[in-house]
Amino acid sequence: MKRLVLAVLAAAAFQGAALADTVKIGVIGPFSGPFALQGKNFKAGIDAYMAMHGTAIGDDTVEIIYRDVPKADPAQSKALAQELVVKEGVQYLAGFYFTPDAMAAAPLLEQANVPMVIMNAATSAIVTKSPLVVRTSFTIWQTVTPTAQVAFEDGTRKIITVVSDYAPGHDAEKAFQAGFEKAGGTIVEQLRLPMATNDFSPIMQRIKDSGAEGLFVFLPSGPPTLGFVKAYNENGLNKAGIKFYAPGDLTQESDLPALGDAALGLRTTFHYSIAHDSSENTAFVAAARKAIGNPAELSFPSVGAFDGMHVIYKMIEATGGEADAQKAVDAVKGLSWASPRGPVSIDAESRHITQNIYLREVSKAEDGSYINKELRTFEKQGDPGLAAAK
Amino acid sequence: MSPILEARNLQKAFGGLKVIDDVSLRLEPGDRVALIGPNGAGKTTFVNLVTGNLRSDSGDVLIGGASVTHSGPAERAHRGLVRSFQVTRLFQDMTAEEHLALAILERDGKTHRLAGSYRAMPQVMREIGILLSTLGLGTVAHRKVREIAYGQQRLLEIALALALRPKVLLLDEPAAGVPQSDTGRIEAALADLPADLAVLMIEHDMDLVFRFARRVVVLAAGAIIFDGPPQAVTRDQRVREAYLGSYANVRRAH
Amino acid sequence: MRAGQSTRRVSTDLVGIAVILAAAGIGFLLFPDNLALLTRIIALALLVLSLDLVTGYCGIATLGHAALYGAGSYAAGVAAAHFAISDPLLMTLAGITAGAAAGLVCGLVILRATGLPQLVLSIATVYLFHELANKLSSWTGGSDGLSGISPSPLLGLFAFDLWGRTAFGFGVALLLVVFVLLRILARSPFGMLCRGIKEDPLRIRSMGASPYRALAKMYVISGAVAGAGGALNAISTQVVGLDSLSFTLSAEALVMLVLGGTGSLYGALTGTVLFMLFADFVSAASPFHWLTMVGALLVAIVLFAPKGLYGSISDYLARRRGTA
Amino acid sequence: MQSALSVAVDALAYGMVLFVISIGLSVTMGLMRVVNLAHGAFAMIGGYIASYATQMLGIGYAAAILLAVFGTIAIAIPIERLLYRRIYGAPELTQVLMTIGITFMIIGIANYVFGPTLKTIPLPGELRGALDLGFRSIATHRIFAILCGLAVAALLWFLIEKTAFGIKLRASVDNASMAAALGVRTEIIYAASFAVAVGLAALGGVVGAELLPVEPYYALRYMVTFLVVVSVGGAGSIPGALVACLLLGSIDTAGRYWLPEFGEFFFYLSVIVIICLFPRGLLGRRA
Repeated sequence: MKRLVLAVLAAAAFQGAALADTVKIGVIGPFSGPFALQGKNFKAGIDAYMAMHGTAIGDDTVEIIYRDVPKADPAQSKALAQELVVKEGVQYLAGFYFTPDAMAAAPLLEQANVPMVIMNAATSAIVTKSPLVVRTSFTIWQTVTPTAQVAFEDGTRKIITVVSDYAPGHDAEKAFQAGFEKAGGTIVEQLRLPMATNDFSPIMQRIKDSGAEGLFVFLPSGPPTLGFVKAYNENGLNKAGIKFYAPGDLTQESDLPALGDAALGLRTTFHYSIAHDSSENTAFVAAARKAIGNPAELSFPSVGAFDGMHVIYKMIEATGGEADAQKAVDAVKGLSWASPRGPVSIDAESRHITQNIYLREVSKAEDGSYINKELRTFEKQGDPGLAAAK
Repeated sequence: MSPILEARNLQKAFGGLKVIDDVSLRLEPGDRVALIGPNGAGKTTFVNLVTGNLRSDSGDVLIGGASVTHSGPAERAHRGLVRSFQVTRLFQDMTAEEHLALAILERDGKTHRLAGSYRAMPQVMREIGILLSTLGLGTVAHRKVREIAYGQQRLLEIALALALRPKVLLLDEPAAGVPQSDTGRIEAALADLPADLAVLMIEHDMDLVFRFARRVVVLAAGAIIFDGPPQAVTRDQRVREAYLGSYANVRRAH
Repeated sequence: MRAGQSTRRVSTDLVGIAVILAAAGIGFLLFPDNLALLTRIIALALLVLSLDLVTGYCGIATLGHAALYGAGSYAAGVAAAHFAISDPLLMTLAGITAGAAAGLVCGLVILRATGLPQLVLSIATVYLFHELANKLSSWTGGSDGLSGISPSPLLGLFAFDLWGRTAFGFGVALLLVVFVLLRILARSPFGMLCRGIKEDPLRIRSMGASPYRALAKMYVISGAVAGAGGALNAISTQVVGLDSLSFTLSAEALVMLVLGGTGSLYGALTGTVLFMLFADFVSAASPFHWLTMVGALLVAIVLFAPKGLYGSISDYLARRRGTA
Repeated sequence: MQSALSVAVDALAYGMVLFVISIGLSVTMGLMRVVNLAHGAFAMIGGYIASYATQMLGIGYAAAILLAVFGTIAIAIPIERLLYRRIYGAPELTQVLMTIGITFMIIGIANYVFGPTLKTIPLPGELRGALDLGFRSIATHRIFAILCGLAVAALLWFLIEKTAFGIKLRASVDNASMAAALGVRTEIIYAASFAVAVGLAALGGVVGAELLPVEPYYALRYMVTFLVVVSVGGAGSIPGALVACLLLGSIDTAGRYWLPEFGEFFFYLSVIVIICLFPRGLLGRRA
């Protein structure tokens, strides 16, 4: 027993010594379970960044420690965040695919003197939970608001909204409604569907019966997306001219092969398309595809992770590798750079990313693969969600 | 004397098959009745109807003059109708002592207590001690049922029934499957049953029936064909035809 | 003989308390930086103990037990976030009360059937609870989770800090209290009645007892225990998510219980600790194969240690003692 | 009126898809008395095989279905020999654990072999269109699913009620030792009916893939749905399963049409009410 305690103490001491020139970043995400693909994208984005920019910043070496929270599980997320901070001595917490997981870890930050860089979780309010939270992904409000504008400018005046009955769905519903009604359109009906909806035919019937000229939809990616898009085609809604509006979650690149031709022509708004045409993106996609292994699995969380790493690198530079969370966060307020998704910056007040939102259309690339082809750019979009919540 | 248990015109059919056809029976305090009949006569079904383990299609059951036709077995047990089971149905992981404690506590309405132990209740312990020694189970008090001999399990079954302080006791083949060496104990236990208790015993062993019963009821094909003193039963022509004839002949041949 | 037995019982209780304290102490020494994880294990251990009360002691198969845990979690969380009841003891009380109430509701429904339909009823109830929490998002925060829970210092003295020492200490104390109470319950007249019901409900009925009533009561007690675990979860995590009343958590709790062995408090505790350590280890080592490994573990348990690890080992020891 | 009719059509189509997938589970649960939570996993294996066969090997749809059914049986038989055989007659809890364990392993392996993305099974041209019913149109593959369901129900009923195999199966279930004494080789009967159940699962996995797309977590995602169908119908009863599927399909579809927000609520509440009223299922066998 005594020897055991000694061993533990020795290990702790060794860790302390190693801390001097290693900056550890703890990344929490879903690396197993039904959402493992998204976690894989986190890792691909991070690996791509480190492959392109090295692991050394000045004298310091960056080390990533991954922790797995397979599903939204705040208790586990908090436990792991605490372990990362206290035991592993990480200077930065990053990742967070689900909102509740980020919410659970946020109260730790100040006491731990650790900034948090959110690489996905998309509920507006997270950044208000601690002044040490920075987000490099997007919010639902941010990606959805331009959809409303697109719909209105198409000449669509009556819309039915269809969302999954969970917090992001509610956000999407509200954001679209706010934007669309402000433009002068009418929401004729609002449907909230249970998460576990397998058969969308009755919904399609309901949409037809509502007399709407277009539909706005937000669903979690994966099987529901596929079911919805198929039902939309099979029930003749596209033939009936009922227009389809959605944010890009619905046509994320990793789902496109399964959606196949059924998705062709669908227009969505989002902050990132893998087909974005820029030299930064070409380099990023090459590195990220190499990191993820199967190119078909690359999707939007990777770019949130990539830019998250950029922010963290800047923070480390600013603090010289010392643990000073406030200084680190202050250093990236207002930071702007050329991301693979286009020009972006960190809003100094909200600490959320300001970025372009693109209108894209699912099309076939020359090599026969399906892509989100960018049609139109809404420049420098902030997060309207925070203002709406006030 | 008023009957303590009365079954009135009980009927029960499974599918189209009438198993119990208009059976009535009265038991008075102190009765010692044996219910006999060939296999498949409906004896066990009848007992199940009386105890409420089965619901009758028609007819009534009364305990102490009050109808319990629509009550379940638990309610009937609380009113003093207690049975033993044909195939031993004891709790394999409990000790003999725990069995009796459970029965006594349930009888006294104390099984819903969340704390304490029967060991701290002198009244209960004394009663357990008396029951165990009456039935000669003192040596196995702390053994789990799965570890004790079959004959002793049958004795425990009787002790368990007595612990509920029944007014009517239904014994389903109390001596079945018990080795010859242990039947004496069981018979002694039966002989010692409280005098004012009404007992209805289903039994195949006619020696036991003749020694125990003061009245014999014969059930055949779901109906009572004889109800009278034991001495008369072997002489009854219908009984002989239905069942006992062959048995009586075999006995004489020995 | 009798006196000897009761002292032996009390001494096994003391051994149990000592074992829990020792395990907590070792955990504290070995993982001083992982206290949140240890606290989480304790909260889940309470859930698994509570499940053991109905599954192990009463023989009810349920895949919906997280409903009770989640009810406790949300009650404690809502009390703190909406009613400014931030005293951890009062929050725990809220959790226990809500857990017991949820236990009553679930019990009355689940006990209506047996076997497979019972299993399905339990699943349906946990989904209903889940949907309810999702629907009442103005109270529960829906799928974003209920945040804004900040428990005040325990007894006014110990603040809930980053290192999670207070939460851990509180959890250990809670677990000890529950453990002792459950030991008392297990050998109370009521505990004996439930053991009887598990083996032969028909027999119990002919002894005059109503299994339905007794089992419903056990469900309420079980709900109180699960609710205590849920409250601990809310207090230590300070966020309550929908996962706390999910089918998945229910299934995991069942797996933990059977891993350790049903029908014994030690089995429940062993199972929880081993499963969580296994999960922590394997998911850190290779998250990609974690599910396959858990599956293999389950199959191995069924094949080689059908009574669970604790059950099989104590059986083995008892046999050895028997032959020696 | 028209919308009611339309909902009825959707309910029928959805119910029949549920039926095709769940009926195999009803066989294992009702006749073999095994709570087989891995049923969905076998359906998923069928889906994967069909997807691989059509996408990678370029095999036609009909051949892919056959390949899926027999391929899944080939995979399942060793599992039955090694694992399931040990839990026949075991307590439910044991069966639940074993089959959840098997499900987890299959999910993990599927994830490793095929990756986490959705897989599709392209339909042949004949099934791609839609049929005009006058008041609305219905996708041809749904009509195909309905026909499959009816065919499966009829064949299974014939197999169990009218053939020598069915008699032996029912005898083995009612009294295994007696059946064995009469010369029925119960082990083979059990293995054969397990194969039938798994084959049906695979068929359902392929035919239902348009509604329940194939991905590694298929096996867990729909596990509860299948269980609910079987226990509402009454394990082991083919007409029961059919009635349950149509009833639950109607409740689900109607709920989603008129009250989508409370669809899930509605569904599970009805399940609770039905089971409380019929603890053995709508048409369950007497215990």
